[in-house]
Amino acid sequence: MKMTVLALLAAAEAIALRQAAEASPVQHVLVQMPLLVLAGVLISWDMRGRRRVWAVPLLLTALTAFLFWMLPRSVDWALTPAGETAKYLSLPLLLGVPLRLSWPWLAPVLRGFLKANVLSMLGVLGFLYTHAPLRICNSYLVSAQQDLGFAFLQLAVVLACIWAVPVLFGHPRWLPSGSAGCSKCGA
Amino acid sequence: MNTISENYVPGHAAAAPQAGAVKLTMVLSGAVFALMMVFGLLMRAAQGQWIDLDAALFYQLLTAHGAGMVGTAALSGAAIMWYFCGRHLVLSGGIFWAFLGLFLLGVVLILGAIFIGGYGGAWTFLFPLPALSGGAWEAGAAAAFMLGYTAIGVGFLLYYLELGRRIHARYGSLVRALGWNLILGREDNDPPPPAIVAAAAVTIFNSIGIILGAAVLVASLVHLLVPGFEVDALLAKNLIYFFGHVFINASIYMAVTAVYEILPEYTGKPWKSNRLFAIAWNAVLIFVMAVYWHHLLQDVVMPPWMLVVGQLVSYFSGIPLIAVTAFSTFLYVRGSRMTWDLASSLLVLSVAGWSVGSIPASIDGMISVNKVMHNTMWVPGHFHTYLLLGEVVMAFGFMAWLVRGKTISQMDGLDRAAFVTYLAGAAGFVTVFLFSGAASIPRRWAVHYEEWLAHDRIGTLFGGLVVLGTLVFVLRFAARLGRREG
Amino acid sequence: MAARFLPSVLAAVAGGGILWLATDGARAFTSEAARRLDVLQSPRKVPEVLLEDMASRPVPLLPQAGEVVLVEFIYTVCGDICQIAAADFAEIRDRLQGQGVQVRLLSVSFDPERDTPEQMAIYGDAHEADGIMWTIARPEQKDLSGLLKLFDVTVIPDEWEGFQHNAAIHVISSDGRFSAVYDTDAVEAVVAYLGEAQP
Amino acid sequence: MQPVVLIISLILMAALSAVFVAAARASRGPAPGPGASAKRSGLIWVMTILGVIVSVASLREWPHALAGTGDALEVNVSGGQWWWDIDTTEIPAGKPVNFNVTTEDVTHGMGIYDSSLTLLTQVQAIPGYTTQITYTFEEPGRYQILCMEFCGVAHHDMVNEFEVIAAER
Repeated sequence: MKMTVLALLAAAEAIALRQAAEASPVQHVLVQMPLLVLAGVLISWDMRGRRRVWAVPLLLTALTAFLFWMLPRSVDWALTPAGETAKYLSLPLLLGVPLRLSWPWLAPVLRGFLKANVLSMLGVLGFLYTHAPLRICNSYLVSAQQDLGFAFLQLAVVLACIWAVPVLFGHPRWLPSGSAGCSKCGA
Repeated sequence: MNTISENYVPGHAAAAPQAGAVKLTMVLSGAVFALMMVFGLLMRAAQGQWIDLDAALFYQLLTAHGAGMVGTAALSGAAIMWYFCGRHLVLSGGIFWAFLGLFLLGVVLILGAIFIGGYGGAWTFLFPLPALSGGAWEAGAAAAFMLGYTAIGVGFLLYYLELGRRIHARYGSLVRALGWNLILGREDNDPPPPAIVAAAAVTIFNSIGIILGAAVLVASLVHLLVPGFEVDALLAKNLIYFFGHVFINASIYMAVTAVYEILPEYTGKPWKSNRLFAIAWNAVLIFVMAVYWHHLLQDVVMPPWMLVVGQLVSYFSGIPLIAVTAFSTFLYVRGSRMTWDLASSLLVLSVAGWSVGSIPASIDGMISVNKVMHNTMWVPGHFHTYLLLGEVVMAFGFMAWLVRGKTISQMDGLDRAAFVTYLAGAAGFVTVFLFSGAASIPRRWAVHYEEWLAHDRIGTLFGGLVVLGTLVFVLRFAARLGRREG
Repeated sequence: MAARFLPSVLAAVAGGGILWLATDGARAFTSEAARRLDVLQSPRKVPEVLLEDMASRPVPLLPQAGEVVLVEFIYTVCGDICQIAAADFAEIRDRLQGQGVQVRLLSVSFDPERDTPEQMAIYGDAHEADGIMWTIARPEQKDLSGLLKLFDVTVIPDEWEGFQHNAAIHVISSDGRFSAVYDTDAVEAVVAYLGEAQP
Repeated sequence: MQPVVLIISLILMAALSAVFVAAARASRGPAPGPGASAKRSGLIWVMTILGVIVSVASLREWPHALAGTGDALEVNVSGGQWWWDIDTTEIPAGKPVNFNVTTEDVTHGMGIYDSSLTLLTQVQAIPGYTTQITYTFEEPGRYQILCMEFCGVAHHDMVNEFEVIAAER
């Protein structure tokens, strides 16, 4: 119940950002779109993807939706009425929900691989959007395109830190759910 | 759970899961090393005008030699580290097979790109050379080459994810596996053994290298596909050298686990992690990532502080190598009454070659020296010292150790001859390179001037000895493997 | 066994197919590339529209008997990038003048409010547009949005009270169809195209 | 400069090799005594101090420093696959020369060689950037520019030359 409310809040916030999204690609791609995905993740939070068989097809669905919305031309299209509807429907339902349902079933190495890929791809996007001499989206100014490139890079750094810190330093001690450490590891 | 590390029986591959996969990898590595050395020999002979090679073919061989050697050094290093981490961790065999499969897929793509597609843009694929070949190759060939790199990168990423995950599971955190408890003087009743410290450090810096390398690879691929998407040449160069430098260094730092784990069997003194050892490896972790700027010392538009860091770190990364790894080797060997068979001789030689090679490297890392040495033969001179006499020798030592029978307690005549031939050949070969560098001969030139031919011809002769020694090492390894299993 | 993998295979095939379609077969990743590809594959009929030129005379947008029209969308107070594009346009004019190719160059303003005939004349003088082979012209306000839609030109206001738009050279072939788009600096390609169109 | 660098390197490399040979031979000798770790600390200190001295000495004067705009001659060099273009063919000796180096296509390396084929100085030519170095020619004569960064199938043919003439007195 709590999650449903949060999901609705996220969706409402995304819709409230309609004007801002038209004005700035950072708002559009890095705030509104993730909020829509978040809405999908939250709405399906308590669902259980029951069968493991479905994990891979669901992941592939999510990946397809992700790659589709990463295309610069899709970002332009999302500002037309048809594209906007597609965006509001597909990001939660074809990306957020399948991601949430498949994630717990994925092998740890695959999860790590996906995370590493996200970092690399954000790097590529940052690389291209900050330096490409051509306009990538017709609907946005070149300066906004560069802002978006730097935002991709900043996001990559933040995500890298969030994902690396627990692996590097272990589960933080100040978090209550931390286990007793490795006292049982001895011979 | 740590009984394996405490109680392994010297002389037996006691806990060697996936030994078959590792042996197969070493056979492949040995074969590719030999083939790439033949490519190198052909290039030296062509420069000496003993054989006639078309310039386009020369640069294709150059590309294959560079990419092939870096890749194979990393492959053999990865197999060695996997083998020894298997003594301390439970590792998934499936991941290793996936790693090996992706690696071979990458090799096929790269060889196809070079010898079918004609790609000859060097292993460094400096932007925008792959897209501007001047008619020598099509964009498709360059793209296939980069896809080959991508496949290899994915394979390595899986390898490190699995390793990192298992280290994390076993030690709770990577910093503990890096020996931070030892450094900070905290109590640790289960300190990480040297192989794990090395594995933790390499996992961290090479994962970062691969993630950044993938970014520049994909950006270059996008540029090949849609030429309008240009990237900044200097930024691309930074990323390429970061990735390339970290990757080739990782291969040595992975292979050195063979020294840590095998030499104790000969000396009878276990190689243990202590405070200094842990500090050295943590320094390496930082240094490896900060030193790549020494490749860019002549790119004067770089911020000066980066070039200064490049020079300083080039020198100071020699300290953990010489004062810790090399010095410890002296201590372990001294008075040990160890048996000098092929494996132990090669492993001690490898530490020597690696340390000695760091000297011309640090000297070239000085900006004022670099001005007259950069991209001369001095550069292959120094890196062949620590690869041909370092990483490759570690791999050959590991191979010799894998197949040494109980009966082989001393080197037999052929082993001894091969060892001497290889050592003499390699030492002569790299010394000629250094002399050539001091004589201002530029590197990567298909056609040499008359004044330089003497260098090339002497180098070719020494190179021939290296190939000879290598063939004996690799063929005997394969034969002994066959005898055991057959 | 096969049933276990079937959903994954289907999802992979469907996903790949969707991305293939969404990029026109991995050929167009940006909307600009998509527009160019679409125009090449299905040239668009250009309606009869009259423009007003620098001397307040009416000028047809459509090609007259056997000629080809090259259209660039501009606004006259545009800064550096448009000036370079205009210089390239002038170069095309110079290259074609000697060849006897029947071609007309049109710089069409998408800011007819501000770009009065006087204003357009200043721009024309700056680039030596003679008003015959190369004319600066503006549409009536009511035709503007239709034209921009037909040519898929997106105009957005920038931070300095000007505009940014996907600048390009648009070719209207002699059959009255908008049939190709070139970069503003693709002088060679445009000259080659016209050489083929009218040998 | 190159012979000095070569000799220093070879001496250090030979010395370190000799230590390894000695260590290998000592495997039959006595085990290391308790003084080993003190020796190691000494080695670390010596290497650190030596490093600081060499670093400060070699960087105190910035190796890439440019001559001021006033008295230096400006020479523009541009490279492309596979040629060098120099806008000045006669350069006076004894006067600092600022080379402004650009490339039209891929990365190249501009290396200046004297008539005995000794590399005097070099700088990379990077797409989209102008790189600058200063060099003062002491001897009149013919000098060559060779490409130092691999740039494709005719990399080794990317050579041009210029003349340094005696300065007017």
